[in-house]
Amino acid sequence: MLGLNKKDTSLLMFVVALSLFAPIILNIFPKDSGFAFFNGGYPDLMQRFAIFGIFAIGFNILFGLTGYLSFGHAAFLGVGSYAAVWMFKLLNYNILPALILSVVVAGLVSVVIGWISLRRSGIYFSILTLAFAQMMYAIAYSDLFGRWMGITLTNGETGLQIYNNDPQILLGNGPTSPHLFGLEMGARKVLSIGPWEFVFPVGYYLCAILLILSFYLSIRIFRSPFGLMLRAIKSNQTRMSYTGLNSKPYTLAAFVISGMYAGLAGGLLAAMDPLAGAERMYWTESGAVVIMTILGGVGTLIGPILGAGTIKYMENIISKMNEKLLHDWFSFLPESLEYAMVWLASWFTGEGWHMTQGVLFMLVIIFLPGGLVQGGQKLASRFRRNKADDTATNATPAE
Amino acid sequence: MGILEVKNVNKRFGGLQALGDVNLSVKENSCHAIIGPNGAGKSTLLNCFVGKLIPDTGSVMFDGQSVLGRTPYEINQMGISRVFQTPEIFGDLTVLENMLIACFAKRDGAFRMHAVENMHNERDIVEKAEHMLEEMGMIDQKDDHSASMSRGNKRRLEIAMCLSQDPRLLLLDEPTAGMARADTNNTIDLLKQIKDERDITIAIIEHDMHVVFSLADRITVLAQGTPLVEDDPENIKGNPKVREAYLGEAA
Amino acid sequence: MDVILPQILNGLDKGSAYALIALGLTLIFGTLGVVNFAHGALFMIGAFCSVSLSRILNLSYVTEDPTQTDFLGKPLKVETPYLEAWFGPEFGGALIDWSVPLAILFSIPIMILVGLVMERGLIKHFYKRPHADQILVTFGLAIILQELVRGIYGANPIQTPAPDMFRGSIDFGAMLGFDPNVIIYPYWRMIYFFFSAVVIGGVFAFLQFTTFGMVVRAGMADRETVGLLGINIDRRFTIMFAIAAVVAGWAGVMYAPINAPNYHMGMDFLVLSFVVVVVGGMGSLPGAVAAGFLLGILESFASMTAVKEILDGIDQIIIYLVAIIILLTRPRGLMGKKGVMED
Amino acid sequence: MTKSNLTRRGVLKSGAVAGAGVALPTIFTASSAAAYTNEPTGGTVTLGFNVPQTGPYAEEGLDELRAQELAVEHLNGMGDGGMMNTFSSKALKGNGILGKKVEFVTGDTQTKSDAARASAKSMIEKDGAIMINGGSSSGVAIAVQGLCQDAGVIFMAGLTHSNDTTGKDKKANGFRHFFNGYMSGAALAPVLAKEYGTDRRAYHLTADYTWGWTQQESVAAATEAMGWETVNNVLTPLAATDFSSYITPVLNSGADVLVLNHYGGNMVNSLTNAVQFGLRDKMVNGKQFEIVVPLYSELMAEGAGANVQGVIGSMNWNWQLTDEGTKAFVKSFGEKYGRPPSGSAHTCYVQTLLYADACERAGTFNPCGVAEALEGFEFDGMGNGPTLYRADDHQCFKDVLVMKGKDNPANKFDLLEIVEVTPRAQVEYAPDHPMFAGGDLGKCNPGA
Repeated sequence: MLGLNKKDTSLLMFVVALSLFAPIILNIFPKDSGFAFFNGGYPDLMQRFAIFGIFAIGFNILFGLTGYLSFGHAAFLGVGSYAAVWMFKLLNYNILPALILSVVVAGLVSVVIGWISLRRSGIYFSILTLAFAQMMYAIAYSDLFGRWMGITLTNGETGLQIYNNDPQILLGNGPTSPHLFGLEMGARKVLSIGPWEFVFPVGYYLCAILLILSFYLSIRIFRSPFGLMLRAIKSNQTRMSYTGLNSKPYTLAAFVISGMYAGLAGGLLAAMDPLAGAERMYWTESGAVVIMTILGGVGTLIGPILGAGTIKYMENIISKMNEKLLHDWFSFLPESLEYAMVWLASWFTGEGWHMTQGVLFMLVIIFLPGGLVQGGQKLASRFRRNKADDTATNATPAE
Repeated sequence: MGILEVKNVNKRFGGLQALGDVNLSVKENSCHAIIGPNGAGKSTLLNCFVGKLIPDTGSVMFDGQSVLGRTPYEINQMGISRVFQTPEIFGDLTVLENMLIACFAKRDGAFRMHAVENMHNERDIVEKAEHMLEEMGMIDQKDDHSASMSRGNKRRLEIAMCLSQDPRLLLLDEPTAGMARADTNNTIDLLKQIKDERDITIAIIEHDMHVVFSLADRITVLAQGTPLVEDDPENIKGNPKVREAYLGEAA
Repeated sequence: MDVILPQILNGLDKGSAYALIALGLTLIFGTLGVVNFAHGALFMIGAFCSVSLSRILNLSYVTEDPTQTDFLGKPLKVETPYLEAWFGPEFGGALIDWSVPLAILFSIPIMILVGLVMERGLIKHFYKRPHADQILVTFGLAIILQELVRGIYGANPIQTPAPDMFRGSIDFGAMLGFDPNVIIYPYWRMIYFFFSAVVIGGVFAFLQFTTFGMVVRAGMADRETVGLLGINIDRRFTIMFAIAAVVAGWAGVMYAPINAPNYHMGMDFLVLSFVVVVVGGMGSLPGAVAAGFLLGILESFASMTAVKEILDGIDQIIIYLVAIIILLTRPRGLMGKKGVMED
Repeated sequence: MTKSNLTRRGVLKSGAVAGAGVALPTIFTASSAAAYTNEPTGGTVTLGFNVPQTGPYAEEGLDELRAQELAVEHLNGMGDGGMMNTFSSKALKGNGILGKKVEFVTGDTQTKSDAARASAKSMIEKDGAIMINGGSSSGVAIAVQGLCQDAGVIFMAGLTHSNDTTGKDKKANGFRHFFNGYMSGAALAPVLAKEYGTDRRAYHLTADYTWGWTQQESVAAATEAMGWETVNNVLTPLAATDFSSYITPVLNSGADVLVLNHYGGNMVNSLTNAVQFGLRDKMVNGKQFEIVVPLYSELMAEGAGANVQGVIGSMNWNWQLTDEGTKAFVKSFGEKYGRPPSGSAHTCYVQTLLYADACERAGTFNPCGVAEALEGFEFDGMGNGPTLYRADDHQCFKDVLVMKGKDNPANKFDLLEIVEVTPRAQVEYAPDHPMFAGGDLGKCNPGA
């Protein structure tokens, strides 16, 4: 179907189902139950899942296929956000021109950075991309370009936002928050079934549709002759050039495609929340997408989505566990034990969520070099073996 | 006029004269071997043919066009394919995928943005690749991980990739180096078969005299970066200068 | 001259911190082939060795002073360090005052232990893994170490002053015939510079003139061959890792009085030190040191008003700009070896 | 934005339906009776405390969190009531807000606008928070304030000192109790003139982001009005950790005062470096060289340690004040946590009480009602003397403290002393003052 083989089609269908039913899956715990805390089905987080999923999918096209490790991809995300917010400021809140411009601008910037950085390979390439991104971060954070030109371009650390006195030449009587031809991103439907409550936000579904499209496009790229060439670059560049192939434009194309994915993600961030801040371009954010990709499973199709979801869930849910909550949870224990447990747990929750993150990175990398996807495959194969002992199952290559 | 014409090539590395006044002509549809002791400059010379090195002086013409200053992929697109001493294949990919890449490179040139095209629509390419694998007797292994094959099979795959591009000149850099005897003989048979069945020019650098004399129509002996003699295999065998410079040493 | 000279001093000083960290990073990379993102954390642990020792020496018993009250109106609790009680205020106080220099010794066993545990327990298993995996696992470790320090010491910076006699500054300008106050430089920063020069020299001498160093250098060049010679290169590399950890730790110990240590200082230095290593050239020890000083001095120059007038904000981007230019003009940095980390 | 809220009866009923296995699961509700975002329907009301728990301002965030928890305790009638007893408005009864028990959720801003907005959003969207309070930097405050405006909840800013928060970037749903750069300048200038004379040459080092710029502008203007000359203003990167190269040219420039427009880690390091270079021991132009840190906080002073000795700066509030409100707050905070509260803790505590009080007086949680109750509200007993929440820009006007680093601190909480309490009249300014121009409060947004 859709030019995909059976396995890929079912993978795509899985992602489609996951995206469409995320509001239900993520709010699986009844609203008033003790586990409701673990629900992630609120608009902002779901949108972030989808947006960072797109970001990571794009990054994986570069890193997973060609093996070129860019340490500055957040720059394209930031550039995309700035472009989108500028469209809001100049035209109106319609997200379509904003998204188009963010993809285009991110694409152009990635052509320049890619063209220069790809003159080097290995860690030299990584550091070049890092240097470019850090430079762009500094420039955005203090609005250096704006200062050189005597205008406000990024609005410094406050972040670029929309003011009532912005031109917005097409605004008219249109909505005053981001919308797609009148369909406001902030709108949502709420479904209550018994003790459950599910929120279906418009903004999320827009992100989800784009995530599905991005995912579909990435499958097509993975399976295309072009994708094969990219994998060839990762495998053996010498053979590549002696087979008559010029690896440079292939890598550059991959770099630009992944830059455009990042631009789309950045534009979506701004479309969901019309503000663009320089922190989006900081090196830790570039590192985060590397981590998402590796955590999920580098070079696999679905890994980046899983990785992005895991990281964003931890960042948004675990960081909200405060000591009061922990005391509530452990209140069934005798007091001394309760305090001991709370003390122990507080290292990993609330302000200690970074610790949990660090531990997770280490565990996954040490025990599951193929990322969460490999973990899933291991589980699945064990399950299958248990089911039918006589059929020996080979470990499927990570895909 | 040969298909590959090397004229007055000199190359120095610092104080070392790696190549001195090399003149060489490889005739079309022949198998030309370049032999010589270690350090004679064989690999340096080969690297000058494929764009990896640029000689200090002299010219290297392929089919009337200079190859100097061109990149390896441009030279490959001109019709020169190279087989390496240690097989260079795409180890992360399957055997079939290795072949597909070579076939695409032949058809689409050095770069083509076929990013969303479907492999299913590339029936011709796949058939061509599979056909070549069949010819090489590797069709059963087409879905194998190429890095996990034996050295002989890796060599076979590498040659298959080169042949699938229908090169006019095939450069072989010690194709049997480091191989077991059986693998060596298989490779010789394979090369013989290729030579007999195809309109192809082969230039081979080799250490192993058994291989050289099984294949070559013409032999150039390099010593200290300079051609000592160029002649037919029978005459080379009997040439005392060669014996002194090379064979005697090897014996 | 009176404008340039102080900035050269500043640059040397900044450069010595960069160089020390980059030196350790390169040692680990060059010997073990491991990209260690936890190296900044080693620097941070070193700085907290200073903090810890000063805390240990300051361990106090509490007495209540009824004549004074605290902020709640209760009798003020007065803390007297045990050291002052045992050895008298003078000697005890001096010991406390000298806690940073003493921490150089204190940090050796700690850093060696940390280094050994890290190498044997974790890094050893990552020699053959892709660099991206090494980066991620050591980054995870760095986060854990950093969070542990935050849990113990809090997020606020902790002042760890140098001994009394090294506080204050020297008036270089007056010595060189300039007007007074034109070129002043703090004692401790000069000590830091000389300290790092000695450490760097020591590491080079060690690698150059000892058998151990020769084996390690040979191992850096060609690990397999040295292994074939029947030399247990792994054990030597473990020791090398511990040495690199001590070098990073010392950089941190001595840095504590310059800027109050905080738990994220390792991350602050991490990216910069990687840029330094790469600009110097992967695997090249002299390159790392040279790049450290070069970038330190350039950074100082860029922060001069005269330079900032030419391009506003140049001091924020200079390091990265220079890194890009160097990497584009010299493919493997200043002194990098061919083929190292290029794929 | 719409959101349905089911009555308990409705929940039970549909639960019963689902339990009975009758296939009628879809109850889509496009809009509901809710008049505003997160209207509390049960017996509780949820406040969102959004503070930096990780990153450079983590300690400050944790102190804010302590104060916020304390405020919730007092609102719910537990503890000794703290400032509720001294507060001039007596609307709060200690029975929660409008009879509803106060609950709270927390989030980590990481001192990043993005993360702060994400955690604020999760509190609003997931936990039903009706008000967001806290924060430790202006960039974050402005970002979250904008978000609260769009979402239709009240934002009670924590520590934010940039003029822009209630100037260029003011919002109808946002309220700032903390003072700002202009007020710092206005309060400091007379004291500086008195202590150091009117014939001084100042060299500014300024953190290169909006807060730094506005504070530098304010302080330079105020000191210049006193007769000082501004020799130079050098912008320093936020990421800078070592300020030596910015400090070396200072002595050579003919300046005799160094003004450090830095905050947090930047301030700790720049002050430490300045003292290291012996600036304060020097005589320039025949005068003792001095350092000024316009914005002080206790935690920064603790970080800078002995380096703050003799350095003048300003604060919003300090625990050493002797009014009844301060004493009550310090007592209940000190007894619970064993340390005196910081200035940012005070602001967060007061903001929480002010919000609760405004709800009580308005008789509703509707942001528009609450905003109306806060606008033009005059109160006392919260530690800053008689205070006005100005309607024009939602900025509090109150006395400002000028502080100085103590020479012989008795303990680590006792690093600063109060030099002067600058009366409110002296730090007031017109709403259209050029440093605050360009903003538009807009209309209050109740969401829904």
